[in-house]
Amino acid sequence: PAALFEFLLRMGDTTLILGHRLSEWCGKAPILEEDIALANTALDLIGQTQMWLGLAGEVEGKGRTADDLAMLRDAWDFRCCLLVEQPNGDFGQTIMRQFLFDNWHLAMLRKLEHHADERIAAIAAKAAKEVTYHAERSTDLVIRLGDGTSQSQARMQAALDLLYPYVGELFTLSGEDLRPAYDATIEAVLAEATLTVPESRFAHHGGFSGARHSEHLGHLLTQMQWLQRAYPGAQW
Amino acid sequence: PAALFEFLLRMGDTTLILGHRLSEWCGKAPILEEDIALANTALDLIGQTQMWLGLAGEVEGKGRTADDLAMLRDAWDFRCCLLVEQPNGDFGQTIMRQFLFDNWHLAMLRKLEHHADERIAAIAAKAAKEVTYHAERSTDLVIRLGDGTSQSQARMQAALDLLYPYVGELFTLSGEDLRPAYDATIEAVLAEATLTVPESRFAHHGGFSGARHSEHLGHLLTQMQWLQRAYPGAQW
Amino acid sequence: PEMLAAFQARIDAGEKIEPKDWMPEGYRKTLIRQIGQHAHSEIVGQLPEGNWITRAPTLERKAILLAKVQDEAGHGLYLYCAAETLGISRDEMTEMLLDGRMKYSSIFAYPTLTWADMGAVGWLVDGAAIMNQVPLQRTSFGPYARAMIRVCKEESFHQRQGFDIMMKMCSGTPEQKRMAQDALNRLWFPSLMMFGPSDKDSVHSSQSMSWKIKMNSNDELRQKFVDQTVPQAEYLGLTIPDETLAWNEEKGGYDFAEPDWDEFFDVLKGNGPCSTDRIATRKAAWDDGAWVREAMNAHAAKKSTANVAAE
Amino acid sequence: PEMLAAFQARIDAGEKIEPKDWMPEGYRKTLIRQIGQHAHSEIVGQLPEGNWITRAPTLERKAILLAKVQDEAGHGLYLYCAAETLGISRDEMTEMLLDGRMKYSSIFAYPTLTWADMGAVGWLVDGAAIMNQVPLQRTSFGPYARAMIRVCKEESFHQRQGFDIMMKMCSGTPEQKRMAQDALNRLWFPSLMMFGPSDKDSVHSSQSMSWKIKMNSNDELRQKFVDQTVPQAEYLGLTIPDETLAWNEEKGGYDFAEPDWDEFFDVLKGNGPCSTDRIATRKAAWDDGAWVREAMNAHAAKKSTANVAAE
Repeated sequence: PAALFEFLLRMGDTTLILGHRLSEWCGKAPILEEDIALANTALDLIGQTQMWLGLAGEVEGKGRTADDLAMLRDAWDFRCCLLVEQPNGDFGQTIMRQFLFDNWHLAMLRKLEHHADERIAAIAAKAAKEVTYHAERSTDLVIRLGDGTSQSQARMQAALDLLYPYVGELFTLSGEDLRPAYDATIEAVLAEATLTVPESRFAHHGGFSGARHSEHLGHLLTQMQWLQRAYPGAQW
Repeated sequence: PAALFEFLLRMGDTTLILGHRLSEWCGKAPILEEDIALANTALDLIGQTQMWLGLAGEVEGKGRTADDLAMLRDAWDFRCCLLVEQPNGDFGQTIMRQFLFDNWHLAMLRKLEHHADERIAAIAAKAAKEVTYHAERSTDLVIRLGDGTSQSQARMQAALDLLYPYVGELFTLSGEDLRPAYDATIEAVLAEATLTVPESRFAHHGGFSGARHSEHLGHLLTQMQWLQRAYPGAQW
Repeated sequence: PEMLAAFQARIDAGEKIEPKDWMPEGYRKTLIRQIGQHAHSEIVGQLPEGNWITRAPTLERKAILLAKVQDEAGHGLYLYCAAETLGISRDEMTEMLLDGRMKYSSIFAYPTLTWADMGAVGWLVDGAAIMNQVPLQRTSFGPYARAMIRVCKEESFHQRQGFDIMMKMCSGTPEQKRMAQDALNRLWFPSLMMFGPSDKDSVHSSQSMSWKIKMNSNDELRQKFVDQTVPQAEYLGLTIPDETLAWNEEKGGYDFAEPDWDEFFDVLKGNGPCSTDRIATRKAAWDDGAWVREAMNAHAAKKSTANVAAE
Repeated sequence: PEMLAAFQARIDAGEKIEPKDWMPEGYRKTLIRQIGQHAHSEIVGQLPEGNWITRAPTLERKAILLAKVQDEAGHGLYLYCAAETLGISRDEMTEMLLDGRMKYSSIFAYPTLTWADMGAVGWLVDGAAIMNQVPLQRTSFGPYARAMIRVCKEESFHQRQGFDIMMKMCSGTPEQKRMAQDALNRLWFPSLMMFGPSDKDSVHSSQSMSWKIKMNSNDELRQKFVDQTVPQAEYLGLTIPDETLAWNEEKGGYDFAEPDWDEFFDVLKGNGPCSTDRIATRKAAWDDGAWVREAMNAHAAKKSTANVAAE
């Protein structure tokens, strides 16, 4: 159960932090339709967080709710991957992060749909439907922005170079067996987007294990947890 | 004593928040010497905060320390003026905020040196020495950046236009009698800096009274108060 | 003049005017101004609530707030589309917002300072908005009326959510209750301002009313809002920050203090507490996003060229 | 070769080399690299601590941290000045840092994740730095030696402040103690890396030692650091994250595990956990500040023209 609890935190913290990051865009996207789409993705991810962390609290058996887990742990107890902690940057960076994540996320959920634990399989099945749409959308945007203007191409390549070192960590959770299909998928898309996959497979680690998060996570938590920290025990 | 407490909060919260804002620059100033100077000013302001809020806690008589007041009040209980809550913006905006503030601050402290309450007079006398230097420095920089390149002139004028509506509030604390000398001083400097004082005297209010702070203050507090909120009662 | 009379007759008969129908220039212009301003209000209105999304106290509250802000963006979209049928593009309207030629509702120039503001905005601001918008479902311009029908359905949901937050706060800790009262204190008069200036100072009114672009007078709606809201405040155990507030048996409504109209006109001039920040935020979003819009256009052009070549 | 011999003789005699003295190109180059890297480390080193200035738990701690970071900027200044006497400008060195031609200490590519890191950085990182720097007060190049004297005085003060934070944490709540242990776990091996690779893998070493630019071998200093730090950790009640750590009576020092040198070389290649962020932050500061530097130059030029005209 400790290992299961950790696993559920890894899933739930990852959707939580990415959902939070996307929600930072509110009212600031380049196009109104994108504002709506980003909010929609954030909403899905927050919903998935409620399921993952809800189950985590259940499995832990200490009476902690999803909200307790989200709002009352310090950074080092979080188990999100480093990729989702990375700041939004420009719109291209946000979309590239989403693209790299969505394609892994979808593969991971499809694998989890067959999990022996029915509760996990059920959450995965529900989430996979939403994430199918996320992946379609981020794929489409990566192609349009990569194969757009020379400026947009340069921005998307910079985003890819910046974020690619955070991809390797994802497969420490899902298993390396998902990697070849992932690579094939994203390489095809990136080629269509006229972008070049970095040669180095160097990967940062420390998010899923909690051993070494980025400095960004702590700053994010100061906002996210503010009210619960400032008014302990209040009902909202 | 309630009025005295409020007064001391106005002074101490103002130096606290401005000191905090300046500390956000750490390691990011355009020139190494400016990094040092900004840190130095921040340090002076934090020191003054310890004195003002320390005395506020004493006057209140409920056993609250300067740290309690700084770290455990929510935004609405703060009494800093709106000017110091404004974000740093670019270096020019930070310097313009400092210039507009320092010149009022110095005049205010010189008035307080003659205050009937010896404790206030003593703090003011000590602070005035430091602030004399702050005002000299920000005045010098406003002139050099205003009367620099056309780009720097435009940036400084934009900063002045943005921040000038927060000047009026300062004199609700110090008394309008300080305004003519202040106007004469800053107008001379701004003229030398080839900058134009906005025509409108419109002034925002709500900081010193606490009735309506800016949205920026709450965000600043999420960072500033984080550790004390997350680990209540711990000694650091 | 004959066309004008025929046009007025159609309106008087309760017919809807559609984009391709003939209409007087003044009707078109007034509608563009009004619908555009309404659309901008939805968009700028995302910001004061967006300010608390990252600080929402629970996952549930964060989700509800996200959904609400998303709805507002959707309303903006419907309304821009309605305005576009009158021959102005969304981009043009955006430029006009950013350079000050078009306005947005004065309420969104006020800051949201505590979580209780998320309740108060839903309760008071959406409440006032609904009061304004429900009659507009019967407005004479078809696309606008149909947009309002969709908007109103969602707005009343938002208002209930806002009231629900207020209830939680008012039945919570003393700090929460104080937060709720503080929110009401700050937002009461700005909410009353949402109905526009007093009838005696209101320009544009009579022509708009005969065109059925405006369905009720400002003071009429304001009175209705006060009469609806005061009992709700009592139910919450909150005090309306107006010492003169009193039930007037004779008129069957409350007497209440006028907002500070000088403040209102200051806000309209761009001197609201957050006016500069709101426009700066939207301008930054627009400017920073220029490369995205350009890239999408460039990509679409490449694809259509490729398609033509392939044919 | 005669000049070279005479130069070496001066060094062997303990004389200081001054900027105007003749010196071999290799001596100059090595010094520029070393002093520049040291200066850059002070500047980049502001960032991991700056990361917590806005979250310092008390006013006193905030003031101490601000003063410390300010000192580091000051050290950067002394060191850039020392390097400038060798014929390279501060701006050139800055450009070289930003485009990767010059390095900074690997330790600053690691993140600071809790307040305890402010203690651990002072205790371990400043501790290791002093261990490196104290001997450099006797280095052969005059300006460098004099800069190191000033730097060392302040660094030992910083180390005490860091240890003081650790003491507070270790005698605090269980969470605080856990925080302190976590900081030690993360920063122990990166601190050992600060002395550079194992002697057998260290390039540049022997020539630098005969020139008295480098005074001790990497492994020598590392051993000294471990021997000093282990009892301090015991005093704090913390566990060094090295199961192999053991007192070796024979050598009169501790046996300890080597850091992961692959990780070290990754960091040098720019793959440290924060490498990209650190350089991006410094580059943004530099680029965003260009207009300020230009304006100051333009203003100075105007003034000097005006002065000439007035003469």
